[in-house]
Amino acid sequence: MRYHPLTDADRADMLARIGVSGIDALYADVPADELLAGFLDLPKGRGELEVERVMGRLAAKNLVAGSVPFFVGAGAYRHHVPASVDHLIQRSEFLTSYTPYQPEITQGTLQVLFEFQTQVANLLGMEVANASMYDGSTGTGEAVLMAHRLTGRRKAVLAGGLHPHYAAVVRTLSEMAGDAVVTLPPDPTATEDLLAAIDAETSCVVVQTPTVFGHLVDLAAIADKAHAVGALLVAVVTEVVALGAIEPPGAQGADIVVAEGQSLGNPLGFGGPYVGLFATRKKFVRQMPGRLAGETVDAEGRRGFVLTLSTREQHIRREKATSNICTNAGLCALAFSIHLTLLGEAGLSRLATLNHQAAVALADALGGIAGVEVLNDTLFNEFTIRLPGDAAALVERLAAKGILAGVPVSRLLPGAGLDDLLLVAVTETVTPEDRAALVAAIRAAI
Amino acid sequence: MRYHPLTDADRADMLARIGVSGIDALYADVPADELLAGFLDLPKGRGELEVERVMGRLAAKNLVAGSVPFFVGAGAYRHHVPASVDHLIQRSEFLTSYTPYQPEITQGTLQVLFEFQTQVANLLGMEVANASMYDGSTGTGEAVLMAHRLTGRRKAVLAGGLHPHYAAVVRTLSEMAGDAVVTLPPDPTATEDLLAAIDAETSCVVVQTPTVFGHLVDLAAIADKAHAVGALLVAVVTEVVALGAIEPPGAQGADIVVAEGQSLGNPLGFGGPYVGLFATRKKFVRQMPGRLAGETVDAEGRRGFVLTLSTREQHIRREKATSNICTNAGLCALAFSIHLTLLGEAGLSRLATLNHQAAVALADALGGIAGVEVLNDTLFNEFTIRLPGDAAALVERLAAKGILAGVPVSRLLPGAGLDDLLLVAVTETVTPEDRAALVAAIRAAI
Amino acid sequence: LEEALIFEIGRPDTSGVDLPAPSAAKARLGSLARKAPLGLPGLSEPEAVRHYVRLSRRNYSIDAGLYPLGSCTMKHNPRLNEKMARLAGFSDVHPLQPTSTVPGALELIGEVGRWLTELTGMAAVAMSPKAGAHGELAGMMAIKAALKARGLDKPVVLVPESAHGTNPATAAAIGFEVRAVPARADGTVGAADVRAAIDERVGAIMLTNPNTCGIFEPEVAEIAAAIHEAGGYFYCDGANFNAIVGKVRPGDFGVDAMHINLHKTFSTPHGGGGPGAGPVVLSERLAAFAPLPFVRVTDGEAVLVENPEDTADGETPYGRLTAFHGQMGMFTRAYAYMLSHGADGLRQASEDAVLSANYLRACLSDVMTLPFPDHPSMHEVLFDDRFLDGTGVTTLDFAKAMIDEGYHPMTMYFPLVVHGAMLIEPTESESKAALDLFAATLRDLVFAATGGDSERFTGAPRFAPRRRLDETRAARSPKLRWDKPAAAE
Amino acid sequence: LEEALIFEIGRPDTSGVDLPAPSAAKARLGSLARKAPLGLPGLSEPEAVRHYVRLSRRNYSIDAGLYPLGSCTMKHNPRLNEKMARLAGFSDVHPLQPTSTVPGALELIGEVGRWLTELTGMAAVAMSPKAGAHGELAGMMAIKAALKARGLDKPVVLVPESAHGTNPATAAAIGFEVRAVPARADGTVGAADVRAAIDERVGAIMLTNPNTCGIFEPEVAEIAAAIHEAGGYFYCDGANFNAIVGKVRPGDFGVDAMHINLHKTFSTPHGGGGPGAGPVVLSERLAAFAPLPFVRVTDGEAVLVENPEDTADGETPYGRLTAFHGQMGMFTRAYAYMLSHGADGLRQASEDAVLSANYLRACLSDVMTLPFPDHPSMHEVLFDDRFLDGTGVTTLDFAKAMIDEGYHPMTMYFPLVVHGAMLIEPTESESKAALDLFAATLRDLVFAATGGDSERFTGAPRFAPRRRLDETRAARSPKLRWDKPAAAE
Repeated sequence: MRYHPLTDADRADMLARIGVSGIDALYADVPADELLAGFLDLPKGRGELEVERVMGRLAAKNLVAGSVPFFVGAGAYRHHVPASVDHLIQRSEFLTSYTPYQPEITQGTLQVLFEFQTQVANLLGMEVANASMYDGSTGTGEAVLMAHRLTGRRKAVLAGGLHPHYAAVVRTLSEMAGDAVVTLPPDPTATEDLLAAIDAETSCVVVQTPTVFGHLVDLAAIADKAHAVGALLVAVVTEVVALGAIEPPGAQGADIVVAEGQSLGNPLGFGGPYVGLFATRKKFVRQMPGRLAGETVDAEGRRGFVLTLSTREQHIRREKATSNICTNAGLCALAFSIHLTLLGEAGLSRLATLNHQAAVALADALGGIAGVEVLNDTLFNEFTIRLPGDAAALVERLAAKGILAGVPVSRLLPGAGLDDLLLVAVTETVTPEDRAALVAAIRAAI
Repeated sequence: MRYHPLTDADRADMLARIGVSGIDALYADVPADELLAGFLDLPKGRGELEVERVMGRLAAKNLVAGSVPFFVGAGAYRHHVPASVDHLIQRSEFLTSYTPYQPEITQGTLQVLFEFQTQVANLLGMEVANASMYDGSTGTGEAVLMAHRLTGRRKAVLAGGLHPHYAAVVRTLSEMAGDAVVTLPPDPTATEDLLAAIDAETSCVVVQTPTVFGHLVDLAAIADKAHAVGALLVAVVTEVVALGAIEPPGAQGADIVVAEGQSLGNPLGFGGPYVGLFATRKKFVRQMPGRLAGETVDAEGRRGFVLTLSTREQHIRREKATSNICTNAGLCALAFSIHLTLLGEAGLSRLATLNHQAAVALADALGGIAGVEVLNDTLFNEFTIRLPGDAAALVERLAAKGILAGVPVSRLLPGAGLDDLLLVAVTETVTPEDRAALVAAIRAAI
Repeated sequence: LEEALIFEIGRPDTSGVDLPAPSAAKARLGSLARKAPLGLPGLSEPEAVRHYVRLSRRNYSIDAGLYPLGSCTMKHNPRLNEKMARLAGFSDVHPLQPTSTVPGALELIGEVGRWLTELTGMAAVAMSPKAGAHGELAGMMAIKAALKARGLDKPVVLVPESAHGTNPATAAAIGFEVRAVPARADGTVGAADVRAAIDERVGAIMLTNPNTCGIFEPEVAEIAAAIHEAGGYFYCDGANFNAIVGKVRPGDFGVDAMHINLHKTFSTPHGGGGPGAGPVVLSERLAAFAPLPFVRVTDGEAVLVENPEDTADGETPYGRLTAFHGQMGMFTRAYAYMLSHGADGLRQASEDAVLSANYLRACLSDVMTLPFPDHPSMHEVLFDDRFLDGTGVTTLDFAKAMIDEGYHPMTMYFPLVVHGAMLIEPTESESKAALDLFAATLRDLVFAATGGDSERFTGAPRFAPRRRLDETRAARSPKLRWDKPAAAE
Repeated sequence: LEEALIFEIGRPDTSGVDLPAPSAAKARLGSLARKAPLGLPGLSEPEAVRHYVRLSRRNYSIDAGLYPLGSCTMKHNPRLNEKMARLAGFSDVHPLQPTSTVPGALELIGEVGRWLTELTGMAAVAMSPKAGAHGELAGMMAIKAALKARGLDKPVVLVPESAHGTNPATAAAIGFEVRAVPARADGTVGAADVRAAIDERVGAIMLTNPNTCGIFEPEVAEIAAAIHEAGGYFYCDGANFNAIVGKVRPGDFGVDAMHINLHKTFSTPHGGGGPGAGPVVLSERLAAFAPLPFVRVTDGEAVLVENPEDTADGETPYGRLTAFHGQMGMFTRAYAYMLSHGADGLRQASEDAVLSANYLRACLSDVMTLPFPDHPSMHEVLFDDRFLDGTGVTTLDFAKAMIDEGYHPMTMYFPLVVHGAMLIEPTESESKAALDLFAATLRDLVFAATGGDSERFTGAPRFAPRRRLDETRAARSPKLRWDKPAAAE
């Protein structure tokens, strides 16, 4: 087997050195009747060529986003990633290194994490960030738990614009832990009265901006109300490219900001792996979950980096840890950081503007179709339209014609009576021809 | 521009430091009327996304070998290359390093070349090999020149089984240098009397095995005749995988062996870059063209490698150099060497056997079609068939149906009266289904 | 050579990405258009490539050397897997595309699940957990949901002292009380001790098997029986599954839930700390409680079940763990690994891992001290620091001295049940020559330590990008981000 | 750490490639089936990956640092180009597929050719040469063919003393006689000297412009006129074309043939010594003689001309240079580079390269010695070793000391017309900060040398994978391959 360096002769020598007659002697603690006699009912090993054939056939069954006009978003966005990003993250020294427990020989990973933390904090407008979470949704769950710890309260309020999957993740975790969650109804028109839902038992209010329906949210008033009653504002961003164009949540009073970082550096990948961004105020840092890289010096006084504040973590505090999370999304965080370094402030701003202008142009064009209503006054690169019929059915029809038109709200909120709503996302990878194709197809289909 | 680190502010500072008012002051030696005023009639720069679109469209116009039943060979072969090969050759330290002029900081490249030289020598059955040539065809040209230098004669004899392109390359070089070349007629049936063409004026006889028509050649008798008259035998191999199954030319008396190394580690790539292998006897090494890595020691006595015997080369000997070649095919040689290291002797033998058996099976099947004649008694993974009509036309018809059936001999030898001959190659990447498809298609088409 | 931070070399107006100029179209950002700069430096592409290449060269990696981190399983990461993960049909599909456009992706998830359940002898699998600890959470949630569905108030979870810290942290995170089970002198957990700890309030036990001392728990079947008899569930931490794949099935020794670290057992890259993937396999007793979303395969057709509305009879998912369907990019890598190995290769991998660990044990046990000599090791061998007694050399010093010999140290100070633990896991990816050289190097170090050359250890590392780093200082006055230095006027 | 040779660690029966077992079918190899083992070692994949990763870490590279090798043009290699070259539509097509199945590939070759002729102001291009020296050969062959076609017996080629060694080697290889033209004291070639060297036997001149001293030949147009008046041709070595792209066109100063090193000017990777690509552009006077194969573009359609039978009126190719159509993989990379830069970016690249070289010159000329101070430098600046006089430090020592500072040395002892030449080419890929640091480091070294610290130089390098290597020994008793050591009994 190509991955196994030991030869049969090596194996015999090694068994002899150990002083046993066969490999099963080393499995002596396994009850004899449980030791499998033959092979399991699975195929035998295959060469690369055969594996590529099997997997190539599976891959070929899927409709590739880049091969069609593509408007699917709702928490994952198709952006162009520079070729150097994928090249660099495949460097052996990044790809095949472990969590940097031995800082003297993992300064590469540690400096990247330190830079990542600073980039994330600046991007979100916060003071400190951790070295990444699994993704935005689990990060949101962790943010709620952190708010509980900080406030001593156990009731979270989830805005109606929060991604339904994120809300579900928070609810699952909270229900299991016995905490309370108030989930406001879906808010496709951005008209809910969130302030009224915040009371003196509220540990935190969780608000996404842009919302899952694409509306931009002015967080300042929400932060004021939350703070007035001793609660925290948790802001959620699922499309970080928006932060090239809009005020960062930190500047609007958020106490914890969670974001999905996939848009930078990471492919759609059918949902993962992604990278969660997590930032907060400096005074809350010891209640923040996740890994942290910090600056220090070595025995010769040179600057260096280490994992730090690990006393918060499960391998020291066990059942009193801030969370059970053991790893971060190292390689995805690296991809994010490289992409953001390549963009820089000027590039991110321009990228955001291109996204926004393309989305506005498409919203205007779709709004011009008789029977189609655009629900957004404000938007970044995604918006909601009301169709004269079932959105999911339309999406299927267009998919059959080679256009991926967006996410029907019923996919995220079945049974919510929102079956005529469609989320439409537009990034820099969408061409004017793609947009025209969508407009024509919808016009023809309804 | 993303590749240019200098900002306009940097440029202004630098011009000030130099003490000139503008960049064109540095072009003062260019006659003013020749300095271009505006931009040339070419497009402006584009981002990655746009470049990928342009090139993706061009790429999509070509019929990809791996997407169809594929039987094209005649000097370039489609083998499966392990994924680790392409990963490793893209390591920054290999990809973006120069010719190892500073051996202390290029031991990586130098050790690879030393290992490559040994692998090549062993594979070809020779004593020493150089650090690679551009490709097999130019290497053949260099071999003839080397034979001229060694024998003091200037007449090469080219066997009728030599790839017509290789023969053309030798003729071009020889005609320009005023040397003589005798090219025997094409020999699709392996019946020529090569020995008769060798005389006392012959510097070398150039014999390919397997021939371009796929026949294996017993070199021993040719070597004997050549040596008897003071000529050298130059053996040419265009499919090195064959050497996993057949006697190496070195064991049959060849004095110089040239091979195309593309089959290992390198993609078809529409013809290049490939890698030429070049090996000879130790006593001829100072007349061998090309770079050489050699072993030595450093100031502390540790083993190390350097480029050596450079006194043969053009940067020292100028017009008396062994050849004008300045670079080798470094990265392609690296790919070759890694692939061969992964295969090892056992893997190469098995790979050769798989190729051979698949080719034999297809030859038998095609030979079973009424009107089709297989011209080969012996073969490795390629053979020649005679069709009842024009082979090129058949290839076109099958290509339109999504089968790439092989190389019509008329493509290589137009006007030679061999328009009914087709070269068919089979490697391990061809499935039994592919072979069946070809048989059925030819049966249906004739 | 030092490498500055991007904040020290970057410029806000420099970009390594060329984008077309936007038009002057009107924005629809309401009052929320950004007002202030963010403070994000940019680098041109050549600068960025050089920065990250240089940083990478300060990392140790499997590709560059033996990486014997016990319990972390640093085995070879095949490049084929990276290539397969990048096929556009997997990497460039959106989790919310119509499922009719992604049958191959769903089929792959179903296939990986089938391999996992077959290899573990379990009934079902939840694919969406994002890492091992997340899989633990998913499994323990399933147990909690099952207890609730059966109307049982059993809020206590037994956790052996030798458990990985995530076990108690996970149990606590979802409101279980943690009760410790002592370890026995031979490094294993006794069925009698477990029985003694069980009362009516105990709903589950979390056990790692092979355990964190590198031993297959000989009484695991009795322990499973004990917890089952008490109406509870057996959570098995699958971190060390790689020792027994194809040799014994966790389902056969009574496991109800077990997460699988795809990055350990099935070799998806560790990437400097992630991403991982932690599918959790479930027994018949827990299968109904698998969280959303999951892939249901019926008659060869893979269907994605995303919402409670989509469930079939008998499916009672307890909720959703994460936004989408799991770590697809890791599934593709793991599947390539599974197909490449096959049933035969996977068993061989386990056997070679165990063989290599025991070989190192045989090569070293005369000079290093084994806390638990009575059981064979599985895929990792645990030493303690008694052999360093009186040398003035600590486990940490010993580890740092290994760096100077060109090796990544083994796992130190874990598991906690042993003083000065050193846990060595060579994996199946090392040649015998590499193992021999490693053993010889360790022997030399031991002789140096016992021979009085303590300076070689306390001053280590010397031949690394950094000398010993001051971790205390980092924790005492945390500096967690770069700040613009005050202008030096 | 040392890294053994594959022959020392590999085994003939080990393979890192899994292949299905062959059947027992009968072979058709006649009497030629292989009889003896070849002696090829195999490594498993983990061992092979580690071997090559470790070896790579002993290389210097552009990605890791400034690489100021004059005349070699070590500029940034964009990764986009690597990605484009690997598109299956380019990498997985066969050169002998029916041309009807590869229109995109032919179009790309045509497009690269169009850019090259437009940028150089020439009439035609031969794309098939495999590297710069091969392009030289192709160009000089075209000149020889043209002389022959015109019935002229002009067997002499003028080559300046400062030329790269490939120039005389190329001319000699195809039977030309080489006649040297002296260099002037200011580092340039004088039109008067050229006129003086021309007689009726002179058929061509080979000139590098910008020349090997880094100077644009001020009298190049007069030189071209002189050779044209004599009925000869002007071959321009295009090695330094990267200084003038978009600034001036070789066709405008009278060039008849010029090869273009795609790896220098258009940034295809150097790869440790290749592969390169050396298309040669030809003037109207030589266009008819372009070798086979070539791509003819008519009305936007690209046609491959492979054989004399396919030629059109007026096409008189002199033969074939190589088996197939040229270095396609390099064309795709160069085309991605061209499209990315555009006309504006290419000119900027030239200007930045020239600016950076002159900036270094300004930063260093007070402490190092300029042999030719009277002309501005182009993309590279030439120093000589007069500043080391009396220090006991040679140019070679100085170069090796740069290694200890983390830099690849500049080109040394070339061109030969200057004693102890040091030719520095920073390229356009370096930031100002990188140039400043480099200049400061060189200044420090100069002060160390002139300050008497010669040991720092003669003992260098100290901080490299190897100390100074014994090149004399390597050449005197060449060891060019590994041989099995005699058994040590």
